Amino acid sequence: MSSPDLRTELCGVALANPLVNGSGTLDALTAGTLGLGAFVTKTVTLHPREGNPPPRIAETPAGMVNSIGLANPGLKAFCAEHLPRLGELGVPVIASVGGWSPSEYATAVARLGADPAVAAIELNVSCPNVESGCISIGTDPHETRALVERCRAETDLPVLVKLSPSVADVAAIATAAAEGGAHGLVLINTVRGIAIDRERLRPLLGGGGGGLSGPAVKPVALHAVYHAWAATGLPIIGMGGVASAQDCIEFLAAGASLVGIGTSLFADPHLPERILPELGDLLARHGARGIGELVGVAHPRVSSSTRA
Amino acid sequence: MSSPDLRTELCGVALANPLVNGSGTLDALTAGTLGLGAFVTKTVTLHPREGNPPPRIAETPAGMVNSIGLANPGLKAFCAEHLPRLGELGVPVIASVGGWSPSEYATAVARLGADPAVAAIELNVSCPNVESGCISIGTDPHETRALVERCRAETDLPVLVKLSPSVADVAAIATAAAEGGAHGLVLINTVRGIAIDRERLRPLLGGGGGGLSGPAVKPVALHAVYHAWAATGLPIIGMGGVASAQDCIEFLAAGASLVGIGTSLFADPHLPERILPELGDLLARHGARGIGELVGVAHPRVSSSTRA
Amino acid sequence: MPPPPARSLPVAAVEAVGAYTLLRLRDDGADPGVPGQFFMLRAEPAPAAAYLPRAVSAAWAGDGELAFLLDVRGEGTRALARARSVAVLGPVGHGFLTVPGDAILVGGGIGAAILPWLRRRLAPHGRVQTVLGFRTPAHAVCAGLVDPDATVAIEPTLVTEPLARLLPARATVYACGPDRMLQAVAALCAEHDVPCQLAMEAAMACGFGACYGCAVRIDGVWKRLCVEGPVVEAARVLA
Amino acid sequence: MPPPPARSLPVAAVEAVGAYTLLRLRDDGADPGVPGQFFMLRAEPAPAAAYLPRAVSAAWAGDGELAFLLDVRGEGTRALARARSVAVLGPVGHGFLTVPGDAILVGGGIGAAILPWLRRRLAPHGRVQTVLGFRTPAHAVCAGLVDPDATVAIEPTLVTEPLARLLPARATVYACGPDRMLQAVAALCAEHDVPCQLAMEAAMACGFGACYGCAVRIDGVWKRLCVEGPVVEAARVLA
Ligand SMILES: Cc1cc2nc3c(=O)[nH]c(=O)nc-3n(C[C@H](O)[C@H](O)[C@H](O)COP(=O)(O)OP(=O)(O)OC[C@H]3O[C@@H](n4cnc5c(N)ncnc54)[C@H](O)[C@@H]3O)c2cc1C
Ligand SMILES: Cc1cc2nc3c(=O)[nH]c(=O)nc-3n(C[C@H](O)[C@H](O)[C@H](O)COP(=O)(O)OP(=O)(O)OC[C@H]3O[C@@H](n4cnc5c(N)ncnc54)[C@H](O)[C@@H]3O)c2cc1C
Ligand SMILES: Cc1cc2nc3c(=O)[nH]c(=O)nc-3n(C[C@H](O)[C@H](O)[C@H](O)COP(=O)(O)O)c2cc1C
Ligand SMILES: Cc1cc2nc3c(=O)[nH]c(=O)nc-3n(C[C@H](O)[C@H](O)[C@H](O)COP(=O)(O)O)c2cc1C
Ligand code: FES
Ligand code: FES
Repeated sequence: MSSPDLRTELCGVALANPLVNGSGTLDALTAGTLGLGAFVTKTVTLHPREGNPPPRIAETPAGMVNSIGLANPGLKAFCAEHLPRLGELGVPVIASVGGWSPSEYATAVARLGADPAVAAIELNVSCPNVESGCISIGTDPHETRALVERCRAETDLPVLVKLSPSVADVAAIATAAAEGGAHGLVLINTVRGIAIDRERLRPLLGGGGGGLSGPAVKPVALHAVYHAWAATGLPIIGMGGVASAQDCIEFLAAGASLVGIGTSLFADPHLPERILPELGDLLARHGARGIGELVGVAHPRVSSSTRA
Repeated sequence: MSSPDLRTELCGVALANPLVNGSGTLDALTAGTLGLGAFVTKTVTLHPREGNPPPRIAETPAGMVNSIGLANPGLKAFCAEHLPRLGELGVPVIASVGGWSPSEYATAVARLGADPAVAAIELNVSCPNVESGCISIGTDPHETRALVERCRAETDLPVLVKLSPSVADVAAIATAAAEGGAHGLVLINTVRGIAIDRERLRPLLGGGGGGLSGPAVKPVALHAVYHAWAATGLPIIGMGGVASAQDCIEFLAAGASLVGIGTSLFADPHLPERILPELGDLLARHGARGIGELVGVAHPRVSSSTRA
Repeated sequence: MPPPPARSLPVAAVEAVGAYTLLRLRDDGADPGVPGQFFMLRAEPAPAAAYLPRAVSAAWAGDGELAFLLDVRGEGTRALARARSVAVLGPVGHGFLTVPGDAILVGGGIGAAILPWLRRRLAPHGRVQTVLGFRTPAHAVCAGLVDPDATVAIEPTLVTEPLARLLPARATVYACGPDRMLQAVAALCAEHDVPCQLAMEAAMACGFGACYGCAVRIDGVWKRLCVEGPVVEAARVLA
Repeated sequence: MPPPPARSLPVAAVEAVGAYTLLRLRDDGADPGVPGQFFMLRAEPAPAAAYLPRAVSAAWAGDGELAFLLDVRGEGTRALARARSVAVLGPVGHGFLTVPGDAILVGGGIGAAILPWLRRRLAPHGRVQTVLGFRTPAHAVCAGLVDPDATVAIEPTLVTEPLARLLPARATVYACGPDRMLQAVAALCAEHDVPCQLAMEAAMACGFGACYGCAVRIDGVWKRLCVEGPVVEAARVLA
């Protein structure tokens, strides 16, 4: 059998391979695209944000908690200074959007959706590091549905919705996003968590609370992807603790079409280069000729040559 | 300064030290009480349960997912065969109760609450490994409040409520439990998660889904304890990833009065013996003469000598 | 009922035995228990991917050494094969009941790891014959550790073939290996009314009855293998 | 703009230098960058408690060796001090701008780690004076690695005392140490109009601009220290 083909697509956007970065975990203008199939921007908000005071990160067992606070230059500067150069990266650019009201989201989606450098929109309704705003929307099915409908109306590009695992029923939120017209889902954002300062015995991070990421959250992410896919069947960018080709296979099986890497890029920016060849080998071992053949095979109703 | 006193109490129950096991993570009749200040039983249900088919556990980065399925002999056999021997352990026994309906809980609480071997009741409304029943109750404030009210009426013993972190707003559930008359809270139960079988690419565990525990979940547990305590001020047994004396201090600071250990007992049943002396040293280093002085110090409104 | 004893033992040597790995710990002379019991081993420090210990039965114990034959396949065994010291909990569980008289040892794959020590214990009390099955000749190399005169079957030949030739016999069968093999061995022994003890496997988190993870069908219900076994009379598990 | 180069280097030696630890890696001859740049180091395999790499500046590089002076205080540095091989990412960030002419090196605590290599680079271009401050004599032992003629202040005496005696001077000040010390040094230099470069610290997850974790107040706003620094002109950070 010829070695498997890693090329794939998401909502009509063609990718050379199924790996992407997690939003906010790579600055492609500083470090390049690391061999990823697409680049996801850090979440952009209508107005510039300085972000939270330090410390912004704390290490935890097999992971970290962060409270960056959506530091970003704001829509205007982002479009003027960053987008043009991102357009020259040579990989599709997915623009992540955050906000404090549906109209803030809508404004950003309209502007970014009209920019030739952008291939798809990711609505971040799940950032745990900002008191109100996006995070609260992503925990309420009605608000989520309404926001997605509103944003869909602002652009012809595929609209993906990034969800939080810190809810009682992620399938319900995923379903609401689907009803709102989402073309795809992105799971998971960080899991709500905090770190305590060893010395002062106070919350360590400048932002107070934070979000947990890294290998520690992998089982939580697989659970969210599995149930969101079962509930909606929408294409999913699955992420949360991915650190190996084996992890990628598990996310595909759970229902992901693309796989995102965040925290593990911090530990090793060359990880994607190492994962890609291994991923080809694993696909072959499971008798798959392409990525698509493994998507969702962990689910009862999907039958596949890879089933034991 | 004389070395700190590890003796403490919870809802009027005196303990030699603030460490307990997590329910379902120690069989004291097989391995003893490991030097813990109290013993928490595995969750008992009205009817016997065989538990889920294997595999029931899978290892994950810095943790594990389990799907034991509340295997237990049922109320009758538990009271007849286990309780009398548990009564001779020499430490207070906290009986964990689960069920599929308020009346199942109530029956078990009435029986266990009347047994001289039991010092307190723990209502498990957060077990992620059983399709319906307890877990669903613990995600709904109204059901939680009603269940606690009902069980309070069945016994004079302190009633603790064990909550799941897999909800959008743990403070709301904690508040509902407090309104229902809970004397204390226990957080966290396992975080919802799954493991995928590397070979067959299907859910690995016999029970399908599972619960994540171990050091991986520590930041999630600290977050839940911090917010549950801020919302209710109730005494809390804090657990989730505890593996060191330093971890214990962090849980106390977040608002826990006692600290539970589960998964890390599997890795080392002698851990409590090693933690206790270190805990005394750490208390002293933070200028505390007893456990109580550190409870909740991470919160703004609490002032304490240990604040930097 | 105190918890099982724990200690940290330095690694004296790590040697390849064909496809398997022999982990030799410098022993501190504590009671090693009996063949068939097992230990929970944890590399120090434990890597993130193997926070929990691994259940491993001693290949032999004595002369200041505690030795384990490992099938290094995942993170835990890999970490053990690289460790400078190992946290050892145990011995735990119920080992083999050494019945006076002749014996037949049956091993499948890494199941052979448990037999060298058992054979030393049985040899004085009667004739001991050994049949072993392996996936490849590289895996079969360890047969020499168990019994220089062992009969070795390499797949596609199954260990039950040479075993069948030895039955019926007035002997006790002691078997360790993959589940399907144990079921076949148990069936053969039942057929010929030969007493048979099986050393079984299950995913274990604790090894001392705390996690209820090691459920195995025993006497028709799910029981904790680390408490009831890992050595169980064949009759109790025959499907 | 490719990502920083990565390699795995074997540990040649680990030596105690008073209260600190010298980690000597066998170098593969790749470009070590310039003094003040840093590397992200990760023990192989990385323990659960230190999944992320640690930012560490080279004490010196060359002659087939890449050396780091470590203040072993937490899990990451502890794992590095025990490792057999280390994953090395870098060099990353902006190092010191070596200005021709006289120089004054100021180090506080483990901040001294960065100075030996810098001193070797500066020595040919002018007179180099060194003032170092430490918590205890045991920490001061490493002064010898930096400059045998260094002036050493032990707490309660602060390094700014001997520094003040050297100012004003027609020299460039290069400083590394805890934040409070750097602020004091910057203030002194500003007072005397002496150009001053500070090597700063922040909690870092990535070291190459990806995580936005290393925020430091530069030019009055939060900037990524791993991108703007870690060496920054004093004027840009003066509070
Ligand atoms: C540019 C640069 C150069 C450096 N050069 C050197 C050098 O040459 N030598 C050297 O020894 N060090 C150096 N450091 C510092 C080094 O990176 C830190 O010492 C290291 O991160 C500490 O790691 P550790 O494993 O010892 O401690 P750890 O405490 O295990 O690691 C620090 C981590 O712990 C967490 N943490 C920190 N403080 C607390 C707290 N109070 N409560 C809870 N969690 C906390 C943070 O998440 C942080 O990432 C440098 C740092 C930078 C930025
Ligand atoms: C009583 C007893 C005695 C034993 N004696 C020996 C011995 O002498 N020598 C020996 O080599 N082994 C022995 N074993 C087996 C040994 O415990 C296992 O080989 C070991 O657990 C495998 O660990 P690992 O780190 O190599 O593999 P890993 O795969 O890292 O560890 C196994 C863990 O991975 C998970 N896992 C397993 N299968 C899958 C899957 N398909 N998908 C996803 N996750 C999975 C499970 O959580 C399991 O805990 C014994 C086991 C028992 C119960
Ligand atoms: C430092 C940091 C910053 C992040 N910033 C964003 C962000 O701006 N927008 C967003 O949607 N997700 C953000 N995330 C979440 C990641 O994109 C990803 O969903 C999460 O970290 C889980 O993946 P991982 O475990 O591989 O890191 C951030 C994560 C980290 C660790
Ligand atoms: C194998 C296993 C079985 C458990 N069984 C129960 C149970 O029966 N009832 C319950 O309330 N919690 C149960 N728990 C949850 C633990 O009591 C504890 O809340 C959780 O594991 C977090 O603590 P840890 O990270 O220290 O393990 C179980 C956990 C594990 C790992
Ligand atoms: S391995 Fe934990 S109960 Fe048997
Ligand atoms: S350390 Fe990650 S951006 Fe600076």
